[in-house]
Amino acid sequence: MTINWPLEVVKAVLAAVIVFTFLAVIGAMLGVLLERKIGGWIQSRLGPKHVGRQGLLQTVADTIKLLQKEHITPHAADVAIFNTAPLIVAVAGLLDWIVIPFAPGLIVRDLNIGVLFFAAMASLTVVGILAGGFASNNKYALLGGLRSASQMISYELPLAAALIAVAMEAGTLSTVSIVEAQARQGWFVIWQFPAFVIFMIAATAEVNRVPFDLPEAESELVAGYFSEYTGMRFALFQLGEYAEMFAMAALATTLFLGGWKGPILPPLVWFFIKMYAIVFFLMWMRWTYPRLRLDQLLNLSWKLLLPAGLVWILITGYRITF
Amino acid sequence: MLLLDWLYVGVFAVVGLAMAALPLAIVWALAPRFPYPQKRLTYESGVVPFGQAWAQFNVRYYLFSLVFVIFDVEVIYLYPWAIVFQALGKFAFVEMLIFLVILLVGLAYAWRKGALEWA
Amino acid sequence: MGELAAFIILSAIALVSAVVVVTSGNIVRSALSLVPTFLGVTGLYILLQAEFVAGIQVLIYAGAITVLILFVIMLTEGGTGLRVRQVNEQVAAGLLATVVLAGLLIGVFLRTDWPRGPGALPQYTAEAIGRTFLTTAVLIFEVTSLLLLVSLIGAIIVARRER
Amino acid sequence: MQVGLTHYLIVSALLFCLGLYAVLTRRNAVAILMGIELMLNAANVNLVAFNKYVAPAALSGQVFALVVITLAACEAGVGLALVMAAYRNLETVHVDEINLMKW
Repeated sequence: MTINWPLEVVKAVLAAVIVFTFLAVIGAMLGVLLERKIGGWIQSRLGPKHVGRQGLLQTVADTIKLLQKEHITPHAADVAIFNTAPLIVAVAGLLDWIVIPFAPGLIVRDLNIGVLFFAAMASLTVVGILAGGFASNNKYALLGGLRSASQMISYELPLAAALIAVAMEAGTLSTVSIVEAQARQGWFVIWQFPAFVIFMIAATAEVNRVPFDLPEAESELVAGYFSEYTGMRFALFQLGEYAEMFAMAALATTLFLGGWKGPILPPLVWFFIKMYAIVFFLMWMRWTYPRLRLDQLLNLSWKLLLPAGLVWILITGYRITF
Repeated sequence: MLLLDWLYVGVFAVVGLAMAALPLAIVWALAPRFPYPQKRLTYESGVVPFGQAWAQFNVRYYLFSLVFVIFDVEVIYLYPWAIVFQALGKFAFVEMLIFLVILLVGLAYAWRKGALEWA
Repeated sequence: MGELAAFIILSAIALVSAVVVVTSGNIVRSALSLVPTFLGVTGLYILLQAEFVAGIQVLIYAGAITVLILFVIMLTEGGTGLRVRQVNEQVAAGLLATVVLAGLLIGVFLRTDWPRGPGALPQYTAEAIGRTFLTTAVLIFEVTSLLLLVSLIGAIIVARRER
Repeated sequence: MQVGLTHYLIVSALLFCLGLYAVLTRRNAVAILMGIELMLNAANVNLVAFNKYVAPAALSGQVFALVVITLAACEAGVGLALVMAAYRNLETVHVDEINLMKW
């Protein structure tokens, strides 16, 4: 079979534009709105209410506002790195989505090393955050960046352990094959429940959300690594963060909740129901739990989750081999 | 097929960069720009900033990133093992058992020596 | 045709950012330029059909080693080293040695006619690598874990503050 | 024109020489380690390229590339630990100032 390369390039560009727009609109803009509405609901207040019907257009208005905002570059900053850092975070968040299967055939590319690819792209975010925190030349930003980076690298390992446990169960790294395997063996949330728990905790920490939002603790560190960022550059960090959060939810759906599989409703609908259920869960946690201290946070990862993950890999291996 | 897969990855990276840079360009063209020294001052909770932020930090950060790198490398051996060990039977399991036990010894050592302690 | 274009672009990314790495007077910019260098090399691995190695390259080099280097820069000199001379007195000699070595290597490569072995690369490299590690290369595999253990212990002993 | 083994070898030779240049001329120990990482990367490109063009049936080249990546990580860990120790005791990371052993 010969491949029509120019056609494929055009298709790839289109796919990238669609996924990126999808992330910006369905992910970040709707995500922020949901976050505020759910927060209001949980705390018995109204949340945004004035722009559009029931405040539905609030984030659209916010985006327009951010687009008009002045970009302030602190005079002490390292300008080149300062401008590049938000781009790295946003693009790393986008690349995660290449391996997410929305429905049969509806995946950008089913890479052979799908799960590994996801982990690799997620690990790139750390570089962007560290660069942004450093380039601001602000004490809060740098401290926030360092804290964020040490938290993210600490939780990458339990996350990888959970991914490996799933890969062992399915015998493959490709996300589509993992979904197919769950159709045969049942959802992995049952057989791999410890891995699911580890994955959810590590994913929450990996995207810096409460109760692991220490790096951007407003009351202690102003806003963490993006303290000095204004306007759209700030929005790009937010976009990257929301893209990453939704990607984690989508990956959890794919790996543990059977992906697009489900009765009656079309596959795409099932996928979004499951994904938004996990997103809702993450937001629920945000408005429920207080923040952890840095030492508690690192202890949880290194002394509990990582050994537990490795032991769980051995248990799974034993169960499958014998 | 492999090159086709990764063509998409490359295109995604390029288009993603372009689309992320686009709003920055819009802002550059549209948004007002009135820089003056006070505005461009580093934010330091209302106090006049002193010195540089680029000072030294706790050595703990290094120890954590060191242990992370070592275990991240360990993980790369688990990926290929995870997808073939079913086909290779007991032998493969025992090999990985040895591998993991050696590394758990390392984790225990780091724990004991306080490399995983923050305070 | 497309392959050649991809090869040229990826090599250019890798080499240009490697030049920034070795010449920039700002050590943080050097360290951050490592990322495009590693990603360019990753692209070369893809062209060579080493998909798994490419994934590992991003995970380890771009995601872990760069972060470690950035941490150490911030813990030692940080941005305060901006006004410090970054090169020693042997720039001229170093440049000469480098150019001579590059010329020699390229000359050798252009003159040699490499033999071509039989067979083809496996389609699914991650699986094949796993098989190799668990069968023929099993000694390397186990020794690697010892190596990791030893370097972990050594680095902790060296870096820890004595009490 | 097809991309052949020689192309990859030339790119990796250039990368190797850039790394060597950093090792020869940099004062900062961290920059020297970055140069070494570049050289190891160049070696890896060679290994993977030879794997594809010279011995495609066996995967030894790619397996060795993985081992080299492991070595690079260990080298970075131990090397940077030495840099940290030197900085703590001598307050410099410049290798030409670390000359206590010199009489």
